[in-house]
This record gives sequence, C-alpha cells and structure tokens, in this order.
Amino acid sequence: MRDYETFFRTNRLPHIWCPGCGHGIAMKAIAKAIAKLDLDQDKTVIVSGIGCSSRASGYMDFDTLHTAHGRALPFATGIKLANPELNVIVITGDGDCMAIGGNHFIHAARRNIDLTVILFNNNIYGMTGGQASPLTPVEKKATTAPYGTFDRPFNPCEVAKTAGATYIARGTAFHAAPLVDLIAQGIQNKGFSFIETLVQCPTSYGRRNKMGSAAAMLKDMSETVIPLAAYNRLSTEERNEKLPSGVLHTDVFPEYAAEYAKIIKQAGGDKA
Amino acid sequence: MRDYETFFRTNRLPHIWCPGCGHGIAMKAIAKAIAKLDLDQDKTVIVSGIGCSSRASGYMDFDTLHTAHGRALPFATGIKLANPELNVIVITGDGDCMAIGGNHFIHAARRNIDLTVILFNNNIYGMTGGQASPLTPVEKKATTAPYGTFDRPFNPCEVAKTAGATYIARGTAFHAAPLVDLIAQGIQNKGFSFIETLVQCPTSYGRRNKMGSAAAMLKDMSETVIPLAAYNRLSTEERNEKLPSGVLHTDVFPEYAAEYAKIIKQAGGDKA
Amino acid sequence: MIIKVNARFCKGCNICVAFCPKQVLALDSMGKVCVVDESACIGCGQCELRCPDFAIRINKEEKA
Amino acid sequence: MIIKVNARFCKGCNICVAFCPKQVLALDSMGKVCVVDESACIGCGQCELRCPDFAIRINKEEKA
Amino acid sequence: MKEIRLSGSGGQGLITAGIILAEAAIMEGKQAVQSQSYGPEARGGSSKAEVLIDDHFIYHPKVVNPQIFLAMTQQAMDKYSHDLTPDSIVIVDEDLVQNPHGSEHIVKVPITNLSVEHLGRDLFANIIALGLLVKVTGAVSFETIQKAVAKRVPPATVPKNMEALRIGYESIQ
Amino acid sequence: MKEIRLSGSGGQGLITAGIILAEAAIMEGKQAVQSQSYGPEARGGSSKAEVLIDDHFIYHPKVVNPQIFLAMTQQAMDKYSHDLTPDSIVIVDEDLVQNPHGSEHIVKVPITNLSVEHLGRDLFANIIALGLLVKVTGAVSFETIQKAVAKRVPPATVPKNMEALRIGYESIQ
Amino acid sequence: MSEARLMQGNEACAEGAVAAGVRFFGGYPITPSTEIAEYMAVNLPKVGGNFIQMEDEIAGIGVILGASLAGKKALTATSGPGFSLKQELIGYAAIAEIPAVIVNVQRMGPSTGQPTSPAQADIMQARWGTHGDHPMIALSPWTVRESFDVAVKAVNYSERFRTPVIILLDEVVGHLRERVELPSAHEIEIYPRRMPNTTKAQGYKAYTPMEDLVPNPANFGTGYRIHCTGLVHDETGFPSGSPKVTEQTIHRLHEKIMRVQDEITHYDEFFMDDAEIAVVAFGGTARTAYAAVEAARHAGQKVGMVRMMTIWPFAENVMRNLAKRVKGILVPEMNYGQYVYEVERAAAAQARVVSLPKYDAEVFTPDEIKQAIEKLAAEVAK
Amino acid sequence: MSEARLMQGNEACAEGAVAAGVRFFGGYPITPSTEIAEYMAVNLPKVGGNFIQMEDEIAGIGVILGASLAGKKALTATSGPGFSLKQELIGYAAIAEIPAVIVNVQRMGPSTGQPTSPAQADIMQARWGTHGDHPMIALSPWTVRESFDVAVKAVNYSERFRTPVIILLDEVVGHLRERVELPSAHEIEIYPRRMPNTTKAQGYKAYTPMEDLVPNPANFGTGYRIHCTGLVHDETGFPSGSPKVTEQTIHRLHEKIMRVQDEITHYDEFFMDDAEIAVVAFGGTARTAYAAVEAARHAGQKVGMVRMMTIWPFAENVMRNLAKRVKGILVPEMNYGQYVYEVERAAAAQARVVSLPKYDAEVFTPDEIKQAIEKLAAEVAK
Ligand SMILES: Cc1ncc(C[n+]2csc(CCOP(=O)(O)OP(=O)(O)O)c2C)c(N)n1
Ligand SMILES: Cc1ncc(C[n+]2csc(CCOP(=O)(O)OP(=O)(O)O)c2C)c(N)n1
Ligand code: SF4
Ligand code: SF4
Ligand code: SF4
Ligand code: SF4
Ligand code: SF4
Ligand code: SF4
Ligand SMILES: [Mg+2]
Ligand SMILES: [Mg+2]
Repeated sequence: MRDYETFFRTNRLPHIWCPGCGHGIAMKAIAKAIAKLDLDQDKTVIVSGIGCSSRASGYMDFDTLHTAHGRALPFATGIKLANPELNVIVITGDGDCMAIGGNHFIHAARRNIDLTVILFNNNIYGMTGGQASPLTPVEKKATTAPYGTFDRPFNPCEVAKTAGATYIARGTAFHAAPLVDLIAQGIQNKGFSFIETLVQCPTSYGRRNKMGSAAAMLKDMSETVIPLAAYNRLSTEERNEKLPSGVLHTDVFPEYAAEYAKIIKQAGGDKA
Repeated sequence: MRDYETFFRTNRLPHIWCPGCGHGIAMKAIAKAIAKLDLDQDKTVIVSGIGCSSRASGYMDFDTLHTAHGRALPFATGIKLANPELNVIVITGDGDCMAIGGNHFIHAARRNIDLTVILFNNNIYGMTGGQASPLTPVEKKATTAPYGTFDRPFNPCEVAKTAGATYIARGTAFHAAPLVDLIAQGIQNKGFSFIETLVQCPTSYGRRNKMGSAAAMLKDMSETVIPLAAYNRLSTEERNEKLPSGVLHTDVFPEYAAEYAKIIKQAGGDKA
Repeated sequence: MIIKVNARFCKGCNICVAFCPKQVLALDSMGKVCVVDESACIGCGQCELRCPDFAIRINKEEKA
Repeated sequence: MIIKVNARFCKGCNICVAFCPKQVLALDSMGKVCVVDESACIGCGQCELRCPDFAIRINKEEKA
Repeated sequence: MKEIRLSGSGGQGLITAGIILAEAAIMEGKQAVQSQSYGPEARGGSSKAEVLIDDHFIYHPKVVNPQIFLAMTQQAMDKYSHDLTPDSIVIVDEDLVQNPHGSEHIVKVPITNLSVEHLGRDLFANIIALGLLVKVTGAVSFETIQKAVAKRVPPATVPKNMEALRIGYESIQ
Repeated sequence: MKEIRLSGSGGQGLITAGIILAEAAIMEGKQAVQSQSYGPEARGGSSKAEVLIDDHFIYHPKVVNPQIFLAMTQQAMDKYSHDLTPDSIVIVDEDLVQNPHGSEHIVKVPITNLSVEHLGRDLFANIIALGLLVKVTGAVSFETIQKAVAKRVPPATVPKNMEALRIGYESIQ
Repeated sequence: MSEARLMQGNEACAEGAVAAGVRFFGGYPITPSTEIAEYMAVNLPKVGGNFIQMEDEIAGIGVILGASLAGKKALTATSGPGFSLKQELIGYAAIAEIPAVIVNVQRMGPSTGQPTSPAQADIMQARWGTHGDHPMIALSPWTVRESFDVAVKAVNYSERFRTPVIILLDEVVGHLRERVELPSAHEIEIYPRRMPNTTKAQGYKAYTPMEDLVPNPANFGTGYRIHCTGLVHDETGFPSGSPKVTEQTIHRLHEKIMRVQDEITHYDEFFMDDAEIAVVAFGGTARTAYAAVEAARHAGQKVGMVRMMTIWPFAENVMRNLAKRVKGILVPEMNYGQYVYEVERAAAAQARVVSLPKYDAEVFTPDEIKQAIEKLAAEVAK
Repeated sequence: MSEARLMQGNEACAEGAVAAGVRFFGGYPITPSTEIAEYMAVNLPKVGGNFIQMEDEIAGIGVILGASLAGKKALTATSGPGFSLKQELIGYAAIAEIPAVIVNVQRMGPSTGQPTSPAQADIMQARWGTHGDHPMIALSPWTVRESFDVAVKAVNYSERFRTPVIILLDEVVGHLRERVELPSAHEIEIYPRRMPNTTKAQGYKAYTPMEDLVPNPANFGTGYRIHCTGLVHDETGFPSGSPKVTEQTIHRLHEKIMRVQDEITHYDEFFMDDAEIAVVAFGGTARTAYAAVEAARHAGQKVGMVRMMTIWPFAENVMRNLAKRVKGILVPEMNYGQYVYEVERAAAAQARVVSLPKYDAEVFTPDEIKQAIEKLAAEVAK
C-alpha cells in the first residue's frame, strides 16, 4: 500500500467515476499532498459540493462532508471558524464552484479564510450529462449548447485573485506529479488557497467534442498547459492558445479566522 | 423644468431618501445621461434590486422594475434578451450587487450582455440600518461589525473587469458633473457596462463612523477620489489612500444578445 | 441669477450651503434652505449640481 | 520491476497503455489492463502516476 | 392601564422616548410594553411609538384607547389620530402641528423651539416631550424618569438631558 | 401485453435498444411504453430498460411479470432478476453472465463477442441483442425492427446495424 | 393530430410549452428535468425564441420573469433542490403578477436525496414553499400526451391569471417514453398575452383589475412606463402601506383564481358509478392506481378512481362531494402522505380517508394498491 | 431570576440562544430580524463564540451547518425572503441530521411585501417549504420572556433530535419591548451535544439510531472520520439507493420526533373549563386573542382559549380532543388562513371551525376577535 492510500476509504473503492475520468487522478494528488505534509488524519476535513468531482469526499478517509450543489464553501467556512485547528480542504467542480457557487467562491476568497479549494475543472457538468459550465471554452458543444457555446468562460484563477485569494495555482491531471506540490503548498498557505486542476471528462465532454480517448485528452493538456515561466515568454497572441501552470499568485493578508480570534480576545471571550 | 426632469415621476417626489443622501445625486446623473443621449423614454427600462438605492426605479419615468434583493441582473438579462431593442439600465447597491447579488454580477459581466449597471456605493447596508457590506472599508464600524470590519472589501471595478465587463468606470456624488458622462458612455457601450458611483449615506454609515455631515462626506470623496491619470502617477504606497475615477477599463467582446441572435439565425428561427 | 428653491423638496441637508463658494445660501429655522445673499451668486451651479433633492435651481437671468 | 495490477479496480481506460514509453502494457479482451512485456519496463511510473483508478502499481524489485 | 402614543417623524427620537418611559415604569415595579411602527423612510416620514403601563401583565400590546397622544409633526398628527376619543389628551409641538384635532383637550407647547432656545439644538425635543408627558400623565414619578433617562443616554449628555426633562416638566402647569 | 426487461451496465446501449423496440411497436400501430432506471454512475454500474407492448393503453408503466429478461452483465443479472417467474425467458450474454438464474428458460448467446468478431467492435452488442429479442418475443416483425433501427442510428452506421440485427436474429433458432 | 410516435414526458412537456407560445427558457440543469432544458436549447432558436442557461436556479427564474415582463411567454424547469431555491421569486411572480411557468420534475428528497428516483413529495411545497400568502395553480400530468396538454394549460393559465403556474411532473412520467399523438397547431387554444385596454391618456393604471380581477400591466417597451414591484402595491403598481390596499391586493390575488376554481379543477373519474371505495391519485401513481382499480374491479370490489390533474387549488368541492358518495377514500402517493391531508380535511369525516404513502424511492406496484383497496373495503364494510 | 428589565423579543430570543449554548451565528441582515444578528455580533465574541455575516441567506445557513458539524451550537435568523432562500439547506439539515436553529421573524409577504409590517404567514412554509419529506419542529413565542424560553427549547430540541428547529417569531413579538425577568444560568436546562457512545474500534457507525431513534454522529475533528451527505444514506452515513434503507431512513426521520410528539407539544389553556367556544391562537395574535377572550368572558360568553407554542408538529391530539370539548373553534391568524387548515382537518367535523384571517398588515384589535367570538357563539347556539 502506498502511504497516501491510507487516506482512502478502500472499502468504498473502486470508485464509480467513468473509465478514464480525470477525477481519480486529481483525488490521488490530494491524498499524496496530505501524505507529504503529514497532516493529522483526524484533524483534516474534506468538504465537497455536488457533482462527479464532489463524490471524492466519499472516498477519502477523513471527516468528510458532501454538501449541496454549490454550497461547499459556506459549510467549510463554518467548520474552519468553529474549529480553526482543522485543516479544511474543499473539492469542487467547475459548475459547483463557478456557476451556482460563484458568489460563495468570491466571498470566501475575499475573506481570505484558511481553506484550500481544489477545483476539478473538466469544463463541463459531468454528473448531469454534459451541460455547458462557465468554464466551457467558446465553441465547444454541450447538451445545452447544441450550437456551440459563445459566452466567454471565466478564468477562475483570475477571479480568485481579484476576489482576494492569497495562493493560486494551476495544475493538470497530466502533470500529476507537480500537482501534488501545488496542492501541498496551497494547504500550507494560511489563507484562502485555490488550485485549479484541469481534468478530462471523456464521457460528457470529450465524446461530444470529438476529443478522443481519455489519454488523448490528457495529451492535449500536456500541450496546452505550460509552466508559468514559459508562458510568460510567449507573445500575447501565442498565449491565447496556452494556459500557464504552477503557482500563479501569492500574497499576504490577514486570515479571517485568526482575525476573528483577535476580536474574541478584544471582547474578552477568550477567557469565557 | 430641466430636460432630465422629464425622466422623473414628479408626482412621486420628493423622494424618501434621508436628508443629504447621495442616492438622489446619483439618480439625477442617470437622468441627465439619458437626456444627453436622448434615449427613447419608452424603450428604456430601469431595473433595480432592493435597498435604499434600489428605490430609484420608482422615481424614474420609464418602464421600471423593482425586483428582489440581489436579483436585478437576472431580471434585466431576461428583459434584454427578450427585447434587445430596449436600453436596460440597472441600479443597485453595494449589498445588493456585491453581497447577495455577487454571482449574478460576475455572470452578467462574463456574458458581456448589453446592460448598464450603476452601483450606488455607500459602503453600507443603508436600508436595513447600517450593517457591513462587502464594500465597507476595513476598520469601519457597522451594526454587524461593532468591533470594526476586518475582512477586506472587494474592489468592484476589478471584479467586473476580471469577470468580463467591457466598460468600467468610477465616479462620485461629489464629482456629479463628470459622472453624467461616465454613465452616458456606459450606456453607449454595446456590452456589459459598470459604473461604480460613490455616494454618501450620512444616516447609516457616516454617523456611526463619525464622518460628519453629508457635505463633509462629499468633501472626503473630493479628496480621496482622483482622476485615473493622476492616480497612475502615484507611488504604490500613495495609492493606498486614493481611488481612481474616470473610465478605468474598456474592451471589445461579442455581446451576448447579439450572439444569440446569430444562433437564432443559424437555427432558422429568424424566419419563424 | 435667479435662485429657485422648492421648499417642499428641500430636506435641509446643508450640502448646497456647504459647497456654495459665495455664501449665498443658509438654512432657515425650519431647516430649509434659504437665500441670504442672492446678489453674491455667481451662477456656478454647485448648489444645484449636488442637491440630492432637486430642490434648488439656478437660472440665468432671463431676457425680456 | 514488479508491475501489480488490481483487475477489480481497472476500468480499462487505456491511459496507462497510452503513456507507457515502453509498450509494456495493453488491454486484454475483457478490457482490463495486462502486462505484455514486463521485462521492458523501466520503472518510470508513468502508468501508476496517471491511472485514475489506483489499479496499477510499480514496485522496485524488493530485496530478499 | 395607561395608554400613551408618541408620534412624529423618523429621527425625532420618539421611539427612544417611549423606551425610556417604559423603562421608568418598570423601575417602579410596573408592567410595561413598548412598540412602534414606522414607514419605509430611514429618516423623515411618520413614526409612532406606543407605551402601555399597567399593574398586571399586558396582553394586547397596542394602544386601543389613546389616553395621551403626542404629535411632533402635522403629518403624524393626521396619520395616527384616527382613534382619539373625546377623553384623549392631545399634546402637540405647537410650531410643527398647525392643526391639532381629535379631542378638546389639546396641550400646545413649542417643544422643538424650547430645545433650540434653551439647549442650543433641536436634539433634546424628545426628552422635553418626555418631561411633559410625565407631567401630564403622572405615569411615573419625576425622579424615576430622571433615573431612566440618565441610564439610557450617553453619560456626557446627562446634564443637558436632565435640563431638557425639567424644561418639559415645567412647560405647563 | 409483452413485458420485456433489458439490463446491463451503463454505456452498453440497452436503453437505446429499448427505445427502438418501443418505436418499432408503435410503427406496427401498437401501444408501447419504455422506462429505465439506473444507478449513480455515468458509465458502468447497472441499468435497466423496460418495454411494455400492448394493443391497449398501458397504465402501470413498469414490468410486473417479466416475460423476457435480457442480462448483459452478471451484476445486472443479479440486481434485476428478483421478480422472474418460472415462465420468464432469460437471455444472457454468455461470456459476461457466468451464472444466469431465475428461470429454467435460459438462452445463452455470446452477444458481445459476436459483435467484436463480426463487426470489429463491441459497439453493436445492443443491436445484436435487439435482433435476438425480436426473434424470441416476436414482439414486432423483423422488417419493422429493421426500419426502427435505421431511423434511430446515424445514417453512416445503418449497414453495420442491419448486419448486427441479422446476427442477433439468427443467433438462435 | 400528428402521427403517432414515441416521446418522453419531459420532451412532450417542452413541446407543449412551445406550442402554447413559450419563446423563452431560462434555467439550470438538474436531474430529472434536464431534458426540458436540452429540448429548449435545441428547439427554441428554431422558432426565434431564446434559451439561456443561468448561473443557478434563482437566476433561472429571475431571467424568465424579466423576459415575461418584456413580452415573451417564458418557462423554467427544475427538480426539488432547484425548486426550493426558486421559492423566493415564485412569490415575487405571484405578487407582481407576472406570467411564468415553473416545471418541477419531482425526485426523491429532501435535499439531494436520490436524484434519479421518483417521488411526489413536493406537493405541499408547490402550495406553501414561498413566504407570505399567495394563491397557487399546480397541475400534474399522468401520461406523456397529457404532459403536452398540461404544458399548454399551464402557459394559458399563467397568462390568463397573470400568475406563476407549477407543473408537477414526477420522474415516472417525465422520463417515461410512450406512444403519443399530438394535436396539430390549429387544435391548440392559446391564451394570448393580456394587453392594456386603455391608453395612458385615458388614465391607464397598470394594476387595475379587469372584470375577471386580473390586471393588464403593459409589456415593457410598449410606451406605458409601468412600475413593477414585489412590495404590496395599489392599482398604480406603486407601493402602498395602506391596510385597505394591502387587504384588497392579497384578497384579489387569491380571488382571481378561486372564483373560477371549479373551472380550472381538472380530473377524471373511472369506475365511479357504484363505487363504495374511491382511489384518489395523480401523476405517475395514478397509472398504477388505475391498473390496481381495474384488477380490484375484476376481483369484484366496488372501487372507483378519481384522477386529479389539478393539484392546486385543491379540489375542495370534488373531494367534499366524493366523501359523501363513498365509504372510503384511499390516497396513494409517492411520499410520506401529503395530498391526503387536504383530502382528509375536505372529507370532514364523511368517509374514511386512508393514506397509502410510498417513500422507498420505488414506484408502487398495482398489487400494493390493490391490497390497500381490499383492506379498506373490508374495514368500511364493518 | 434576574432583575426585571425592558427587553425586545428579538433580543430575548438571541439571549436565550446564547444561554442555551449557541456559540455560532451566521446570517444576513433582514428586517425585522436584524436585531438578532446585531445582538450576536456584539455578544458572541464576549463568550468566545463566532458571528459572521455571510454573502446571502443561503450561505447564512450553510455556514451554521458547517459550524454545527464542527461541534458548535449554531443559529441563524432571517425573515420571509431569506427564509425562502434557506429552504434547500433546511432540507439538508433534516436529512443529514445536523442540529441548527433557524429564526424566522415573520413579516408581511409574499416577496418583499411590507418589510416592516407584522404577519404570521409563513406557518405552512415552515412545515412544507423544502422539497421532499421531512419532519419539522417549529415553535412560536407570544411574549418577550417566552422568546427567551423558546430559544432555549429550540436549541435543546435541535440537539436532542439532531434536526433543524424553526422559531416562528412575528414582528409583533420580535419588535415588542416588554418587562421581563430572565432565569439565571442554573435555572436553564441545556441539552448537551450528543456524542458517540462507541469507539471506532467497536464498529461505530455515525448514523446508527440510538434507542430514541436519533443517531450520534461525531463532531468533526474528534477522530471518527465520519461522512455526512444530503443523499439518502444508511447507518454508515454513506449513500444507499436501497428501497429498504430509503424507507427506513425517511420513516425514522419522522418517527424520532413524532414518537414524542405529545411531549414536545407545548400550549396553554385559558378559561377552558366550561368553554363552548375555543379560540386557538399563537404568537402576537394570541396576546390580542387573550384580551378578546377575557372581554368576551366579562360579557358572559362561555369562551376559552388554547394558546399554541408548538406549531409543528401539529398538535393533532390536542385539537382532536378540543373539537370534542367545544362547539366552535375560532382561529385568528395574521394571514389568509393557514393553521386553520390543520385545525379543521383534526376537528373532523366534531366542532365548527372558523377562520379569522387578517392580512392587511395590521395587528388584530381585541374587538375584532371579540366580535368573531360572538358571531361564532351565536351560530353554534342555533
Ligand atoms: C441546487 C441544485 N441544482 C442542480 C443540481 C444538479 N447538478 C448536480 S451536479 C451538477 C453539475 C456538476 O458539474 P460540476 O460541478 O462541473 O461537476 P462535475 O460533475 O463536472 O465533476 C448539477 C447541475 C443539484 N444537484 N442541485
Ligand atoms: C432576500 C433578502 N435578504 C435581505 C433583505 C433585506 N435587505 C433589504 S435592502 C438590504 C441591503 C441594502 O444594502 P445596499 O444594497 O447596499 O443598498 P442601500 O440601502 O445601502 O442603498 C437588505 C439586506 C431582503 N429584502 N431580501
Ligand atoms: S461523466 Fe465525466 S466527470 Fe463524471 S465520472 Fe464520467 S468522466 Fe468523470
Ligand atoms: S439610510 Fe443612508 S442610503 Fe438610505 S436613504 Fe438614508 S442616507 Fe440614503
Ligand atoms: S442641497 Fe437641496 S435639500 Fe440640501 S439643503 Fe440644499 S436645497 Fe435643501
Ligand atoms: S450657483 Fe453657485 S454661487 Fe450661486 S448659490 Fe449656487 S453654489 Fe452659490
Ligand atoms: S490507467 Fe488504470 S484503469 Fe486505466 S487501463 Fe490502466 S490500470 Fe486500468
Ligand atoms: S513503469 Fe513506465 S515503463 Fe513500466 S509499465 Fe509503467 S509506464 Fe511502462
Ligand atoms: Mg465539471
Ligand atoms: Mg449600500
């Protein structure tokens, strides 16, 4: 058994994601990051919303919380504030986080509350069978975009940054090894951390968009996503075709739970 | 009678905003902008949410819609799509737009749908009596921040930009004359336009924060808010104390309603 | 200059008074704006510009 | 190298096969991964790294 | 049971006055309830506060027979006086209520002006009104109302508020 | 009334097969309903499709007495066979269902393998099963099922699908 | 009538809505309603209409209310979790009198529950889900064909009464495919958008009730410059805090629908002539109930069935009379017992009312209902 | 008992919650509930608790459910529009069995309605507002002191049954200031957070029901590594699609509360000994009803009053018996008639049940109720 496998609920495996689904790769990376940091398994909480990606909480052997669609962040905020000693990790999907959960996302980032959010971005609503998400690229097809999408997707890393996140990174299922580090660094950041993880959904996205097998989709990622340094060397035009990976942004700001602790102190509640 | 006054429902005036409330100044600027552009009064729609600011819709003589708290943008989106020949102007507050309505805000901006959103930013929940909003500056007091706020406010112009708005400006009630132009330009932009308008709330914000009279609050604005060009000349440190005004950002992107019209054409529905 | 005040609209917020460069305006005992020195008015329109209540208006002297 | 396959977990997605630089792996008729040339394996771990189902594992030859 | 209604415009401090009156009654061991109703305006508009004082628990918490009706604006006078009876005592700020009505028993006092004149600002009109109300109703003793006011207002303003109370109390015979 | 249940794993195309069967029945002027049930998996897991065919309107839309039960995986065989009767005919993919049960009348055909062997991929197994079902049930004529399949599948795949139907139809006597 | 074809309930519902003139759909995907959105995405542009996927279900109803105000007939579709989220704005539509149709393809709840399993557990929510007093029209089809018809009716009622109308589909009917023959366009009666009957110059007020108690607020962009709000308002459409106006407005909202309650109460009776037991059922459950009643008849039971299409307003008179006609009423529903509360109330002890709840995420079998019929028959025979 | 003082209903409610152990408040301001949030903002930090203002009402309930899972007793407060928005997650709390208290200070609706006007029009919504089947406990205080007591009870019930509990305040009581004497700390009984009774090694399952049918899921961070979901789940807490598990789970959710229904049904009787007419009332309306009943008694009517504190579960037995004791039941409510539906059902025609609705955004006067009593008395005398 690999060390990180102690973080799986092995009796619930194999998971029910489709053959070739990238969510399994991303989940493994989280487990590895936790192993790497040697977090206390009993003091770590995984919170998710609803979606294929959000099933991950059920497979991971921590206190785990599978909330409602889009609502992982308010729950996670409550957990963190109620017990700041817990490591709170949020697993979410592109629909869960950026569509229905968009407001919670920007507000959690604004508060810089110490949560680590890993967005499993498969560019689609996987669970409900392939509807467009706010991260579906222009011209891609979806069951609710039968003529191709035309509204621009968000850049979730930029949204997180503007909203106030203090650690932002992008990784992919293809670049599975460096992804572990990106997540680990996010967990270590005392503040709101966001790791966009590109994953393939061969079933609800790849097939409809004729992107080939899961392996072919991973291959695509390997070409499209390049290290930030390399990306920065590209011309503006060249950048249109590419996405930077790695740590994209860090900043230092007071963390919400810690700041509130000060207020409790100021009010005398630390002695209560 | 001033030309722009034809855009008021004079039988509903005087309005019920408090003495010295900045919302009246901002509303007047919108009416002047409409007068300046000579918009068809019967083809212009004002949509608002709920809040003191959102009362403006009741005073303006167009088709007007006073929706629910935070929901002005979905309604406005429906109006624009259903009848793209209408000019749709949205009046909202900092709570309405950036707290409960935050998700609709970033998504409407993302779609670049042709709406003009004017945020009456008084840094507080005026209507409910002075609770903190996501735009309340750090350390200011509010009834729900009796020990002073400590979570950073959004910069709504930056949020709009990252989300995809194609026209972004900031004005103030003090700079009431240039504000008219900023709004007019926003209306002219075929896409999502956002004008943050700083206004004073002497009742629920100024008093609690010992900011003096309405006039004193306006005076403050006159010092804090400076033209973008001047702002750009400041050092990073100096910028912390100031806010830039004027047109902060423009961009060109396909507009949502127009793009959808193409889809209708593609599907043959233009002949239906 | 003709300074027109709509007393029904005026809420006595004092903004016009504060921003008038010529001390033309003041609040009366009922807390409404009043013109104390019309002749000093330079017609700059600052009062009208920022009155939140559409309660004061400056008209250039009309000919005829 | 010891290549361990957990057939119960393997969903036959072919990712490991596609990314193996040495053509060590293939899918069998039941659509599960199988090792066709264990000796060619260089232990690079690409297969294990990206298997979404934790179904394949590369162990360096254990001593004793 | 004493049934008292205080009315005026938002910002005149009548709700605070009502609260203080109710608190004073409690200090004297009585039962008291206080409620209010206001319009959509944050300032201005009309608002009313009602105070009921009794020796027994008060069930229905609103004024049914207004014994004392205070109006600090004409608008409030008109809006909240529909149920006055011939026995009701109507107290008005005589400068702000041009047309008091609803009962024969009308007490006119230049409440706001007294505040401006004697205390420099209109801010203390509500406490002057409170002094006046105590005088008219005898709902609580003057000592108690003094204590109650002192407990509620910012310490720095206690002397001025005591003065306001006295002005009100002594404004009629 | 004909009551037919098709079961297997998500992605095997059994719901499509059920739909085609129902459409064929309608082409013959009959009443038909089709329903399905599936687990939480997007692919894999177990799913079933049910088709009822009758001359009259069909009220209760689910199989009550499964006359024909098709199982394309062992898991589906086990999960959806609880209500089989001695009269039920059980049709299984003999390579994928090691342990068929629930009735004496068991028809074993290497459905998926036939698809791979004759048509190069396992993709056509559902249509082969459909041919087989038509043969066993006589629910619709072979001509009608050919028309129904041709109407549903992408035009380019019609010949292969016709071949699949035939293979299924002829796979038993 | 068009040619017979196999069609899904959700699809028929969407097609019916379009046939009734719906030209705007806004929504958010959710099982088991997503096919409606998907149908609209493909087909609305073909008839010049708009489909928009919104950021969440709240926006999904907000956008259709906006579109409706701008003159387009509009619909959204969802399931339980989304229906809960839409409640605030359903109330908005009720008080602001905006025509709109909300489809709820019910699934097993509460919360995420069992997304792919059938239920009829949002019956009471459809009536009482939003805060404050308001009337509600909710219709529940039992066949695929009727999903089409109900959609037409729902759109028409929403336009006629200017009120939100709920279509309570359930997973059984929504996902069922069955043979249908749809009416052709000329067979479908369409209630057109109400228009102002006076000009602005004649003193038009947006919310003056007509004889049928329904006002004619002008579509936006037609020159009337109306004001629409979720605050209590008077005939002008502007807020009013007056007790009289408040009372009148809330009362009128109810009365405009309740005065024609019998006209909009749709139901079928089967085998009722000599029935001593009645089964009251709706939606997918009614299909099974029919099979059970038929079987029980064959077995000699004097049992009939009343199948409700109109769920709300509650069929007060129908049920009151029914209780006088029979000795026992059985109410099978795929929930813990909801509609039965109202039946019991209306029956006023005139007949024995028995709940037959089913909440194991499966549909009833005919046998389960038949047995309950037999049990009830035995009980009332005593 | 503490010293007598003047206190507002909202304030007393907040203070009661803190006294019962609430250490977490998340919410979003809305009239007329905002004072509760404001009280918490000031006072929770003083006792080491957390106040957080969230971005909307949905987040307001989400955050308290998270805090509750992490071991803090938690409360949120809102009014109609926010209560509608919270419905989805109220259902989540019900099925995931998370203790939480939701205060709804009712105001006039639907939609924005009349924000500062009193109403009791969310009675049915409190029971049926979310999708799917679930039980509900809702309590409504009628005095300021009882607002404190009800808060304590609500927190205790939410912990004891691990279920969301609704406090149905109305604007009348929420904004009323009155003389109160509060109990001192040692007089308040607190139901502590339930804790696992077995270790992980002993095969602990988070959702195994105890004898009282309530499970003991461990607080997060205590080493049990539990899984919590809004899907239907079995004793382990993990999702299950089995019909048997589904049925058992939904049934248990109801039964854990319904089995002690009588114990948690709180009400008062006044003047009932020889009453022929009963007035059934709750919240602010009950105060006026009391005055009316007292006046009617003075005028010689044989009228009594039953004042309900427990609104849900509905006091089935109390009402059934009441109908047998009196000839007529009058139900005054500040709404279009809601609670009366249930009274009418339970009365089963044993007594004449009359609704006295009030929906003009004003409170009842004693006279209005007294007249209705007299009218009813005359009717039943015939
Ligand atoms: C309130 C609510 N709305 C909609 C749904 C239906 N739903 C479940 S998952 C999902 C989208 C999932 O997409 P994403 O978050 O990208 O996750 P993925 O499945 O792609 O991993 C939707 C719309 C729901 N469960 N609840
Ligand atoms: C769903 C809902 N939640 C809360 C409220 C209460 N509410 C009304 S206005 C408002 C905040 C207003 O603040 P802002 O948008 O900044 O407008 P302002 O009054 O400051 O102009 C709130 C919280 C409401 N009406 N509806
Ligand atoms: S549908 Fe897509 S996201 Fe969901 S499990 Fe399958 S491959 Fe993964
Ligand atoms: S409370 Fe503030 S925002 Fe509202 S009307 Fe008064 S000054 Fe304006
Ligand atoms: S600015 Fe306007 S409202 Fe204020 S005092 Fe002057 S005239 Fe009156
Ligand atoms: S126009 Fe200028 S000078 Fe004249 S009153 Fe107004 S502010 Fe003063
Ligand atoms: S990557 Fe894993 S699941 Fe896919 S074929 Fe290889 S071993 Fe099997
Ligand atoms: S370790 Fe490398 S070489 Fe060996 S099987 Fe895996 S991918 Fe192929
Ligand atoms: Mg996704
Ligand atoms: Mg504001």
